[in-house]
Amino acid sequence: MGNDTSYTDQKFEQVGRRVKRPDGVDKVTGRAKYGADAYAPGQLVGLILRSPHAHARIKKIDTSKAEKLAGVKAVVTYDDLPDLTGGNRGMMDILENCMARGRALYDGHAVAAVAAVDKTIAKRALKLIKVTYEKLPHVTDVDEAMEADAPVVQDFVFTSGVEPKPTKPSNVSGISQFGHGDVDAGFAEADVIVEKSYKTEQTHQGYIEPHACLANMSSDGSGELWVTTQGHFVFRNVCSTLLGIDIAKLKVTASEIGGGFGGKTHVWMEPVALVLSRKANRPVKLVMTRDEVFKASGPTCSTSIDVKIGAKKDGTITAASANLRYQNGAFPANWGMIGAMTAYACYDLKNVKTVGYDVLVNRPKVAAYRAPSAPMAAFGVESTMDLMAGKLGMDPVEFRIKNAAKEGTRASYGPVYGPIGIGPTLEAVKKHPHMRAKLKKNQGRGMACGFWFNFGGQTCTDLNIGVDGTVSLTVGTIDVGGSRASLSLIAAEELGIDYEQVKASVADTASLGHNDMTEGSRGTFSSGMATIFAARNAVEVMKGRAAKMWDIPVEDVVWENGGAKATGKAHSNLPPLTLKEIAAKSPQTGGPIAGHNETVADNAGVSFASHICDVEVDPETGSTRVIRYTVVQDAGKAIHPDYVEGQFQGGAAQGIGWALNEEYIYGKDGTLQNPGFLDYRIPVCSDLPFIDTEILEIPNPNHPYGVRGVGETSIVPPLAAIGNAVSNAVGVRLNHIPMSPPRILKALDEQAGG
Amino acid sequence: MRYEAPKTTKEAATFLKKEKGDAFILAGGTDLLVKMKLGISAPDLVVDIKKIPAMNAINHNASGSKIGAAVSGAELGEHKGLSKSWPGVVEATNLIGSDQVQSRATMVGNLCNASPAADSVPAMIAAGAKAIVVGSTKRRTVPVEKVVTGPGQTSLADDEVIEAITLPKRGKRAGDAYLRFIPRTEMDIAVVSAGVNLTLERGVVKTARICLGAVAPTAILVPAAAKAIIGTKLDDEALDKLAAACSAACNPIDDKRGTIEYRVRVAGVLAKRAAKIAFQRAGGA
Amino acid sequence: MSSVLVSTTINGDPVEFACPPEETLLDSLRDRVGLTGVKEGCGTGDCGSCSVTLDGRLMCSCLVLSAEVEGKQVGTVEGMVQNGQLHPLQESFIDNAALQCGICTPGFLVAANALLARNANPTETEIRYALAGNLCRCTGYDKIVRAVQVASKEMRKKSKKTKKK
Amino acid sequence: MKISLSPNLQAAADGEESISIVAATIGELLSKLATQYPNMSQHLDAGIAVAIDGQIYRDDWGKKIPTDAEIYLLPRIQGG
Repeated sequence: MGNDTSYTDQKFEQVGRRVKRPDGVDKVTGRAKYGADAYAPGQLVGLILRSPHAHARIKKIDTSKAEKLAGVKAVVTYDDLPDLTGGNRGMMDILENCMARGRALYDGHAVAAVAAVDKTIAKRALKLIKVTYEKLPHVTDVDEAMEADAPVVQDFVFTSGVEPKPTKPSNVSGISQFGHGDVDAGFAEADVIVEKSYKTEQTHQGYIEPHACLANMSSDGSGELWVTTQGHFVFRNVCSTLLGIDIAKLKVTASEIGGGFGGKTHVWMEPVALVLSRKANRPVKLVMTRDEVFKASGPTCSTSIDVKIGAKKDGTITAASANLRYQNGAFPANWGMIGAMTAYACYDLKNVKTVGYDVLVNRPKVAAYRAPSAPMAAFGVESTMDLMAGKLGMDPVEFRIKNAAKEGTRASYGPVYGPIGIGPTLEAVKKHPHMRAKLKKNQGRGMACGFWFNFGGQTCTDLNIGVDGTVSLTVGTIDVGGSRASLSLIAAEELGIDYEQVKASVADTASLGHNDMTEGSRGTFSSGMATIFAARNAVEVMKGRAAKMWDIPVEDVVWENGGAKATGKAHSNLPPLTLKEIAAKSPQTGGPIAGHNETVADNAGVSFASHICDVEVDPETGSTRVIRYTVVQDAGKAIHPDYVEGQFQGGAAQGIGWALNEEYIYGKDGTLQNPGFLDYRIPVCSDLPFIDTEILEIPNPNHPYGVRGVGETSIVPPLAAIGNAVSNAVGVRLNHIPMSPPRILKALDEQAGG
Repeated sequence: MRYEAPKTTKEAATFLKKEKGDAFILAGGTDLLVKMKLGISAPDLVVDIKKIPAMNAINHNASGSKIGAAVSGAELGEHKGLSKSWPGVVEATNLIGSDQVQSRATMVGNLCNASPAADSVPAMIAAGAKAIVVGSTKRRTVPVEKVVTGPGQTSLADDEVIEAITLPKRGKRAGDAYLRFIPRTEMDIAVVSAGVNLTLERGVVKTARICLGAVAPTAILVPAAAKAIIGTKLDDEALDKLAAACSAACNPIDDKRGTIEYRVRVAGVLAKRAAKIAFQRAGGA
Repeated sequence: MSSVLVSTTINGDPVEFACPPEETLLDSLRDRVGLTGVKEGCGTGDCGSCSVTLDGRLMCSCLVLSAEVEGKQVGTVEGMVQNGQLHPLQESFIDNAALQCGICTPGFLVAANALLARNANPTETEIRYALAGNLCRCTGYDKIVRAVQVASKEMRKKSKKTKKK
Repeated sequence: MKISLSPNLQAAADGEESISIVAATIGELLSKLATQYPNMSQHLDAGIAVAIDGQIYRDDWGKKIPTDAEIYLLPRIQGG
């Protein structure tokens, strides 16, 4: 520690270049190895048997026939996953989600698993496992789950955050309140009050690569795990805890990751693969099918939200409140709390109050999905903001500018903001030519804002300089969207060498200290910070080596333009030593040259975006097409602009899918009706226009280069931006996401009829 | 499971007849392999018909057209003569799935999968297409609307295979069209669809066949809708009547793809739009 | 269970393997032939990650039985590199940042290559519809479409040059 | 120094909107919080983030707290 993370304005040589990514060739040739691309000698095929019921007591699991089938090497149930959590309920939830313990809590909940010599035998073995279920009442809707007579999903859950402490278990696991001021007084002061309720359906991250791993436990208690993950160190720690393995004895290697978006921050079946391998004493490959991914990994919440905003005639918001009910699946979590924190983060409010309700239902355990919880809250708030602007007769952008948060504003979630980008993104929207483009019949334009916290976290980075002067940069954060390129640019910048001389790679858990997940938009932010300090560390070493080579005091050496320079008149005859020259002599001057840094890279710098969207609605079918889209977002500093734009575009596309077509559809029996890409409709190439981007750079004061996380915020505004555009196109305000054609047509009919 | 790839249709029918377990015909496989993957089907025998010459041919001449059961959507779309005579049928078939699926999917496979939402079927029925059915002992010709009896059900006997689809002779003042509604622009199953085929005489609709998809257990012909436009120049009044007749004929379900209300309403909208296209293609003003 | 023996040509090379009759080409390519550039995203023909060409036609290898490819020509992403040179589409995908996680990239390349083989100068709309069978969740398709546009231009330039020679 | 609490933490501090703790670092602050307000333990287990002049720190006991800084405690959150 002790590294100065303060922002300093500087000219960049490498940072900001649109260089080729180091993993590019591997990925365009099919050589890159993802989760399912590893093979081990003697490997078995693992398969998981899953509950067909939304909620059921498991009375009996008879595995005897499956065990007897030739070619079957292991069959496991929860008996093989004893509780080693020591009373840690959060860990127990993870374990129970990996394998049901007496009760199946959702359609797709794992109840048993097999490992066999091939797929055909493994499939046959699954069919031979006989599970006796007793069906229990279920609930999948968030509002229904809160009703007094709703089936109780988990009997150990008592509502927290209420006084007096409840005596009966409830599906509401927590109630969290945020805000400041006096909203009642604020509403009393208002000239206009707008209130509206909203619903959003459950969506999935929809990464194209299913969960996959290759587990290899040895009889000596050590093991290896190859896995697609957003955080292999965290996976190692979780699996070690759940299975009683020493952390040092479980080596986890992260494969290339085929998309995560938060969904690969949790273990879902990796502990099961390890247990199968331990029992079979052979390597086991476990790969989810697509329907397993939908049913048994972690989608995001469905929600039900009430929003109330009051304003003066001049457009000043006097009070704002929201009740946000978030469904977390079958295990407690605090996604509703986060929704309550983010809801009004864009605005400077005197009186604000939000209450988040976290609710259990018989659906899969919810995981993070890109700026988790924020898009739904923003849908409610930003839709209501447009309604209010309409009532006040104000331009929606001007209305937002008038109320936008700025440096010194107390955020609705508590602290006071430093320099932030909401105002500048709104000003950029106002100036953008998109706002003045002509619209045709049945077309409409909408805009909306979004916020996300961004995180840092534990990070550890190594930088080794080879005798030829090239640099291997070893990081522990998973590269989801091109961070190896960005981090190489940063190392090159610090060392004063060309990007091409740096090669970044992701280390396994045995080769580097702990790194937190790549989540919260932290990959480039935090590993970037550690890379800067590791490089500066290496520079100090090289200055020492140069001093030795010159035989002068190290105090007389400075680092400039990728090399050491001797300062002072006494040394004016010494020509500078390049990094390459110093590296070449390293065996004689003290051995290998390395830089190292470990840090908790907190302070990732909050991020804001404003989006503009044009849609065309077919009033006879309710079909909506996005015809133009613009993202304006603050990146702090764009290290590799291509991949910053890529994050903006990808988030917007996911938001567009969420807004229009994506949803988990549950039947009356509580089973998922659409666990596949055919009926879970993510946007296809022909659904979208080019997505224009404008990168703003308002430096994060707590990063040497001013970097803010950029990965998540772009998914926050689209839901409301599209809702506002639809409203402006055909005059109906949709309060239920997705705005699918039947919902839009129904709204149009109701408008015509009433 | 066994895999067989016979060289004649008769041979294929004989394989089917002899099989005691579950036997399936494999043409493009775009439905069968999905069902196998999802565990809905576990065939004991799969009979690949793509090695049968008669199944791979397209014959198109003045007396009519014949399209082999193994002809893929892509091959159909590349046939200029067919695309000119029956643009509605060809477009409907070409709407099934992606380019990847088009390389494999066939009209007959689409028909025999017996989904109420099959894209090519309403267009074929509107066109008056017939299926040439070959059994282990006899051949017969059946109107396409008689093939599917319900979701996943056909009138074919266990040993029968459809060898080809025939389309009637095409006159000059004739046009067909097919439209479907899907939430995305591609890759979806029809929520509701309409096929229209009509002929004109002196600018007036002389004959018409209108068929709807995804609004009943099978694709349905709607004679009342045809009646609404026969004898008209497809004026707004006729179109409104057509739409009303179509909506009235619907007997849909609520499911993950759409609501009853929605399907009933949009069936009329699509039929209207398809009729306008068919009318224009027939040379109507 | 009796296996079928399949003799086929993959990326120009003769290949023989035995597999169960119900095995898909996708599984055989990955697990028996070692061509793991062919990815399984869904196994039901909805995502295009397993795209290959069969006798020049684009298809999803998850929807083809291995038994069907007897005597045919299979093309995968691994066959796009010719004489150690990246295909212009591969170059363009790297240059234009058309990939993030990269799992869908092999499928997109094979599909885009099939498109450009039959339409050397596609419009944006043609590109978008031709690639509609390939899902990407990272990019919003923006940079993918642009990369195909750039590659198509490059390839037309090259073919003009070779024609002039 | 004044430590402001997010509303959901206030119950554990007898309903107070802010409390007074003198601490030079985040580590000292959290440990004093645990001793002075035993009800905070559930929140500390779930994770508490400390905002110093608007900058949010999740894990950093060594972080120095300037005496004139605005300190705000809020729940720790996850990203995607």
